[in-house]
Amino acid sequence: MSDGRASPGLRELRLEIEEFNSAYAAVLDAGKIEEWPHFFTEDAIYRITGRENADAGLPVGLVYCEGMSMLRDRALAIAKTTMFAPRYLLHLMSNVRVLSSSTSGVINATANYALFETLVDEKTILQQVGRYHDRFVRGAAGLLLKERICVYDSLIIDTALVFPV
Amino acid sequence: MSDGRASPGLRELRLEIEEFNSAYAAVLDAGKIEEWPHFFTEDAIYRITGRENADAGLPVGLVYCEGMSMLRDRALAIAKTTMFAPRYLLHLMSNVRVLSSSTSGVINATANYALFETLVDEKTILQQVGRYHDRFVRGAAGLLLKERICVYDSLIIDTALVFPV
Amino acid sequence: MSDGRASPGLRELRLEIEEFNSAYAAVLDAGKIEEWPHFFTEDAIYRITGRENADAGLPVGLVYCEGMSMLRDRALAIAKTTMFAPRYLLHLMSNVRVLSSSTSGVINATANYALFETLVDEKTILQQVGRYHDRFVRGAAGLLLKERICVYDSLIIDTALVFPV
Amino acid sequence: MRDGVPEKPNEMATDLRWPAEGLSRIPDWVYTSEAIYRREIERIFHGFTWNFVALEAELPEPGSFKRSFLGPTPVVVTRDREGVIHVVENRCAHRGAELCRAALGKATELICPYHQWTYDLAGNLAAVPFRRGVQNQGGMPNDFRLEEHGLRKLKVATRGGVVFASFASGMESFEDYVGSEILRDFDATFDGRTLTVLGYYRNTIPANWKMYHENLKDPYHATLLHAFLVNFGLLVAGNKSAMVVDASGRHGTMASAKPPDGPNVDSAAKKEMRAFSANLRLNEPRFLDYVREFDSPWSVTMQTIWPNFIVQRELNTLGVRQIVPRGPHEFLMIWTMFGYEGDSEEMTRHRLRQGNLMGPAGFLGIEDNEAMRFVQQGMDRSRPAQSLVALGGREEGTTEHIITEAAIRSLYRHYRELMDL
Amino acid sequence: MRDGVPEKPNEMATDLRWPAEGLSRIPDWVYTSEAIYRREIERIFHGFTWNFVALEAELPEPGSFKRSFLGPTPVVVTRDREGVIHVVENRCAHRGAELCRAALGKATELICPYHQWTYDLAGNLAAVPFRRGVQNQGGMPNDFRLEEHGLRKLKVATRGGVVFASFASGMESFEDYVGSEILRDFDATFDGRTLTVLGYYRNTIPANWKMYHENLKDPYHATLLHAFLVNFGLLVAGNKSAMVVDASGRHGTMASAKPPDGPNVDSAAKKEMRAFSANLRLNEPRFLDYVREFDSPWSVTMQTIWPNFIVQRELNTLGVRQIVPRGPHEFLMIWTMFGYEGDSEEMTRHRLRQGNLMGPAGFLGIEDNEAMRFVQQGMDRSRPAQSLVALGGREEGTTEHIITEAAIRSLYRHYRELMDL
Amino acid sequence: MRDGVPEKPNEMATDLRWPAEGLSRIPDWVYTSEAIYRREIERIFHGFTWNFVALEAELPEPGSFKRSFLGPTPVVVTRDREGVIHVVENRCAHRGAELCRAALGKATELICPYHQWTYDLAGNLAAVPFRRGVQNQGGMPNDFRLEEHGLRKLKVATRGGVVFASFASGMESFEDYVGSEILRDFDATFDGRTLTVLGYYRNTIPANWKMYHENLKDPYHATLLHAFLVNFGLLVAGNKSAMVVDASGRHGTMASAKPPDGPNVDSAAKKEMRAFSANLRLNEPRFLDYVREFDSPWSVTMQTIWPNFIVQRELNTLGVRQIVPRGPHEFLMIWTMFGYEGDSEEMTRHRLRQGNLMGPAGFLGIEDNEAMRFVQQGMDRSRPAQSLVALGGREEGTTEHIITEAAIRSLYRHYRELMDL
Ligand code: FES
Ligand code: FES
Ligand code: FES
Ligand SMILES: [Fe+3]
Ligand SMILES: [Fe+3]
Ligand SMILES: [Fe+3]
Repeated sequence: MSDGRASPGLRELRLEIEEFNSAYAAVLDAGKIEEWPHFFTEDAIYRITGRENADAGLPVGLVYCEGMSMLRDRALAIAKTTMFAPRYLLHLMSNVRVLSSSTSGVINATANYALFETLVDEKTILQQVGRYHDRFVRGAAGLLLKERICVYDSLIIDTALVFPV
Repeated sequence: MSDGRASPGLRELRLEIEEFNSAYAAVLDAGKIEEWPHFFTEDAIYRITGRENADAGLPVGLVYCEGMSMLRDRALAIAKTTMFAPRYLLHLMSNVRVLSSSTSGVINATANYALFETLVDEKTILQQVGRYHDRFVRGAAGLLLKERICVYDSLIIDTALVFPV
Repeated sequence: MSDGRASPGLRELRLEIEEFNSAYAAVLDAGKIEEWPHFFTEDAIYRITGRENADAGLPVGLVYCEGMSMLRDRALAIAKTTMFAPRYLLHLMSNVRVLSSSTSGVINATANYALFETLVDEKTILQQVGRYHDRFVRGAAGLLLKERICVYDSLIIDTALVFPV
Repeated sequence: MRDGVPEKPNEMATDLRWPAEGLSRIPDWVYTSEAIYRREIERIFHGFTWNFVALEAELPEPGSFKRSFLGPTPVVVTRDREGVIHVVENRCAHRGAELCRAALGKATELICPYHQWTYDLAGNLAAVPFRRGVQNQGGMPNDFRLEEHGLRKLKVATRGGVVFASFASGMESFEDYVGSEILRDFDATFDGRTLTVLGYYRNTIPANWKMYHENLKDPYHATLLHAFLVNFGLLVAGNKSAMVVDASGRHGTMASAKPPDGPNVDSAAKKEMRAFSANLRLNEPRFLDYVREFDSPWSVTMQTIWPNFIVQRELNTLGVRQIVPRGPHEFLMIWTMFGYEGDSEEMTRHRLRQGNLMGPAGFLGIEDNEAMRFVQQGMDRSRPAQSLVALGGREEGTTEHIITEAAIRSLYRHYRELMDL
Repeated sequence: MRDGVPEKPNEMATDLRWPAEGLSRIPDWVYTSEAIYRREIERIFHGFTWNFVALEAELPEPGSFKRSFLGPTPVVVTRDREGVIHVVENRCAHRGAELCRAALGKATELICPYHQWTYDLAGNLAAVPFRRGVQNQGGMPNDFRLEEHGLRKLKVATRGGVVFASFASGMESFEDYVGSEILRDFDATFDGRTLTVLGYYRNTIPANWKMYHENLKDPYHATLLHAFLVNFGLLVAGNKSAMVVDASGRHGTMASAKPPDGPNVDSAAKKEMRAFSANLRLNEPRFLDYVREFDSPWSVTMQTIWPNFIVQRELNTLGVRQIVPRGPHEFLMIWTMFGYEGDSEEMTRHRLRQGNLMGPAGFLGIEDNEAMRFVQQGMDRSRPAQSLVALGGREEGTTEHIITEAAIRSLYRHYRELMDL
Repeated sequence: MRDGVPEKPNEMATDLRWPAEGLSRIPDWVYTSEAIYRREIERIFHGFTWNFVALEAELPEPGSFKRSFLGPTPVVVTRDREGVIHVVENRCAHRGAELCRAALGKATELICPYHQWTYDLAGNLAAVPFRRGVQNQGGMPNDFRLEEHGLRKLKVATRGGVVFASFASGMESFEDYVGSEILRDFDATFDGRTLTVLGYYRNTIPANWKMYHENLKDPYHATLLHAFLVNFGLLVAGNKSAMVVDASGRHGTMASAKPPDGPNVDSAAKKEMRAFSANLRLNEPRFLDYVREFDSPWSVTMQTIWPNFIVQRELNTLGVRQIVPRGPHEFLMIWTMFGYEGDSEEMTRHRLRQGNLMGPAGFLGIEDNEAMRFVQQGMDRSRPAQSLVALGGREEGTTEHIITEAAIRSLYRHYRELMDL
């Protein structure tokens, strides 16, 4: 339908993506950043950018990774070299939509998310809300992200966004 | 069961409503308010009201639309005549429950939502949390809302609620 | 898969748990605390504790119930003896994950939640975000909680956590 | 509030001297200074004013009570066994707890949760648990008199089902306070029919509370800001209208008559109003119909009754609004929408449909709230300056036309006297 | 905090003069004034007081450290290689960074993340990277002495596994500070058994920090606010109880003995206690059992050790509470719940089950926190006034009955002296 | 901000006297005092300074506009029909509304939404609706002159496609303001090629705005805090580098040259740098490649142009940063990342990949933002004190080595003069 409601045919995919996203959230919320690249293909694109950039077609990324080795380097740097205060993170993801599933096996989907951050001795803050714009492909072990662009509404980051979203 | 857990028979409906709600959220979050009436029947009721009013049976609505032409007028006024500062909106919807599906084809359901608003140069705020009280019917193209009452807990609106919820 | 994505075999369970959680949320959000014990087995464990305690293996609970009679006493005390200001509560739950389903019929699952609290004449606050760590079993009427540990990130409670989560 | 209000440069430096130009200027600091705000609470809200606290319809029976505010100060409005209405401060005489927590309710007495001191519905202290101690130990001293420790009682005035209160003693009557001109339109709305509450809206506005008065004493903005009014013929510069001001300058009635034969915008006016666009049409124009029901030449009256009360009679959608200030930079608005006993179901729904015009999601309400936010941000974040109130030259008081700021000047003449500014 | 606290009218006007009635009144401004708050930090928390900072059990081994607070001021508690406990201010001597970020941990030294200046566990500056520069360029001047730039060190006192600190030098011993009467009940809880930490609670209360002391020096509220205690026979006016106050008036022990044979509410008391309702029954009353384990006539003692420490011995559920003030309108409570080494698993679970009484979700804890919020709102939002502290007449000091506010008066006698009020 | 900043004890007591040790000490109150902050706004941001407001590339065509800030004060930057750039205060001359709401856009005039007063792109008042009233009633007085009521206009300077503004009249040229040394590296980045905006980052930092300058005048931290730089050979103590300071002391350029042959850490330096760990290897080291494109001996220059501007040339990833202060405890950073017209797609992607180093999620950016937060918390929450700025002894001005705080001392020499401290 014009307003893009999913055909039942795509429902199974939607449910599978929900499970993928929940596993993805669990890894990040547990701080297991070195497992995070497992969710991506070798040639994956990963980018976090503000809605102002996305709307204007500006290419910059708060985080900008082209391919597995850059994903691994991001994980390595955060895990091994970067100094930051300890924190808890928690994601809420909802409203997964499958926009299309091409014969080439590429699945376009989106989901909304909220990221909550809690620092020692401070109240939980809403670090950002945004939307994932995803392209999935099917690997041996299930879905993998060929592309995830995280577009956040909360243009003003509070201090630092340490981990991927 | 007395505590209203859905029978498996209603599961398909629940999944369909989730997809409906995600499409609904996508239209509003994209600011495409003139597409918003497409989600309703010709005779639809749409109302946004505080939990204090709902609990007391008071009929008032922050937004109060009876039928498609009032839905269209609301969309028209916001799109064409109303002055307000630019903003981003994002919905998180969850906990969809199908309460009943009558032989007459009317489906009663609820869902919880949070609405996040971001103004230029300001931090994202939680504009409101609430619950949809819905009555769906099935149209040619899928489900349509015969009634959506948005009951918000956040009785104190921050400045203005510009778009429908 | 190593990153714990659910096998399709567990999908039905995931959907059933989502419905369970939505019914659970509906009861608490409606303030029907005396119905809340219905979601548990006779020998159920219910505990709310901060992530700092869970990570350190410390057993304390903000709320600590062993078995149905303690669940009932908690409900009784809050409903009948405890003084607190009137409030609205609303839960958003998402990212349900089924971790395992043993032959013994015990289902291990988790879900993320956000709890929003609104007091009279005050703005809605995020009271806490956290994760449920659940063990379900199947009763006559469907799933029941044999154990629910609510682990919250928001270590600093605002004033008081009156109702179970 | 959203982000913390940035510090206003130089504010502390400001010596609070009014600009030499007089009433044609308003200095930023009346909207931004904490010192001015505190003086306003003392001299205005806690001073010789009648403040809206409730509608009688919200207290239908003996024992009904309502949490309310007088300025920023929490009060409780009650109806006692005899049906008499009382207003008391919401603060226990013992350790000071804000004892009444529910927005509305029914009770036979007011009980403080902390130590259960108990007050009757008039605020008199009725009981102190263990006042005589236990086993002859402890308790209140013998010279303790219940009657000396009640809740602080306020003066009460009612008219047409509307309840006002004052901390001041020796207040003039409400009728003298508002004056006959304001009273006429007040009585047109509160015409003796019993009110039925249709529901509530609540919203904050990140602006100084006085801006709400100014907005409703500024007929000029209506025909420019509110494209909806203009395009759908509810108000056009040149229509019959008036901005009524009472003798004291503090109260006002913005009145207009809906042109019977739809929009009638002369081309001269059109070109002044960017908002006007000829080709907009409503699908459901009937929701703007005006059903005559009031003894008044006006189809719309918006009354500002100083310092915290607004009466909205917008065609057939009716409401009262209460201003609750929260510091210089924010106030809370509480809207009580109502109809009349005996309204047909269709009439009630007509009022509700028309409600889309007003409130924090109303076609007009959104615009006013946004505009006030913009003005406060200007005051808070720009270099210190003053605003210009020169429309209509030096004229003050009531005017029959809308291209004027006369009523705002009248308000500030009163304000400056009251505030010694 | 939730919404910004509305400006207190007249506060600036207040001349901070204590009411003529003396100790039977407490003026609002001790709970609302920023100036008073700052004076409290200087004279009380940073003055001649012993402040709780940790339990030794939280620092099990050499190298253990804990982030803590003394008043609002961040400190680090460490145990050095020799097992000696140190308390240092959590502020780097270089550019002032709050260097320790983790709540608890183990380390061989304290390293500031910004430029990696390194301190030993006693707070001595051990290393400054590139102190001699590079290739004979830069570095610290030759007259720079590491020993002059350590972390600020605090005085430390420990007793029974509890660690206290003070910014003041020349402090009297902890034992002299609290006095023998308070020490008796302190020692009954900390009786030489090794403590085992069972976990933490943390919560803010939107109220002035002193209210927490007052609440625990106010036995009157317990039998009125806490319906749970009353209905299930844990405390009833008339039971054996005492409110102990030390010679200085600042410390206290609220003590009561659980009636052996369940509830025993004389009908006189009943009618005073609205909370009492005869027909409530617990499904699992055993969780309220008291297992005798302490050398004390009391089954419950709540100790308030000025200015930031509470010891909870509620039947068999045990905890210490630390008050961290955050301005006049809010404080943070940090609860450390514990048992003893050698507790059977069943005993541990008994303590945990009984834990449902206390904490920010406890049957009693919820009520106290809510009540304090109500009182602060009363102070913040009402017209300026004072609260009434007249129960028990003018008596001060220790009392054997609970219908009295004697201990609150004793506290304020001490406070007024300390604060020159 | 996160939680409300706790009151700094003694702050009011502070008499704002600079420590006797002079420039080797900085007192906490320059980072925490509201009074100091207000003076900074007046004397620095609103005083004789050139402040960054936009890149010309953000205003590509006639009619382009951008919302911006000068200090905390909202301004609008416009390009008029003739292509001339104007900067005006974002405050309507009528009632003071902050009229421009969009971050960026195109317009033929600036229209205030409240009453539609209309300004041309230079800020001149062009039209007042119903200025002559309606039917000869109302309107502005005859002596009202449009030209007396425009938007407040600022002075404008541009160089190399960068736009600066000042509230002060009689400003020296931008070139004289920054001086030749700073200008050299400025021109190396803005070398005449047309800029293309690649996107924006925005973040708050809960710290005083001056810390951002100090961080970029502190080469010492780079080799200690930034393990990434050290481990992957971008900067190591001993590499060729310089900290350039202009004659006035307020501007600076932190410059370094990437060692051609990868990391080359002498063992002496290694043991000073805990950050160094020999066995870390990047999977994609090429993203750190430096493609020579600038007429400069330096591969990295970070320029701090007083008071609100930073130019980042980090290898090939380029950006400008604008500081928007929001009180003493927080500031907003607005990052505009850019490349050059004619960049190949691969070069653009190289810049984007290298962008992972900087910004609020950058490998280095995270660390600087966290460090500044730690320092402000130290200032806000510890007992009042001062920080130590003694590296490099008393030397000031430009240095060729990095183990020094000379540039920070130079800045504060200038600051103290400007602020009379
Ligand atoms: S505070 Fe109200 S009864 Fe004690
Ligand atoms: S601030 Fe601690 S080492 Fe520099
Ligand atoms: S405030 Fe700008 S036109 Fe009136
Ligand atoms: Fe208006
Ligand atoms: Fe208590
Ligand atoms: Fe750095």
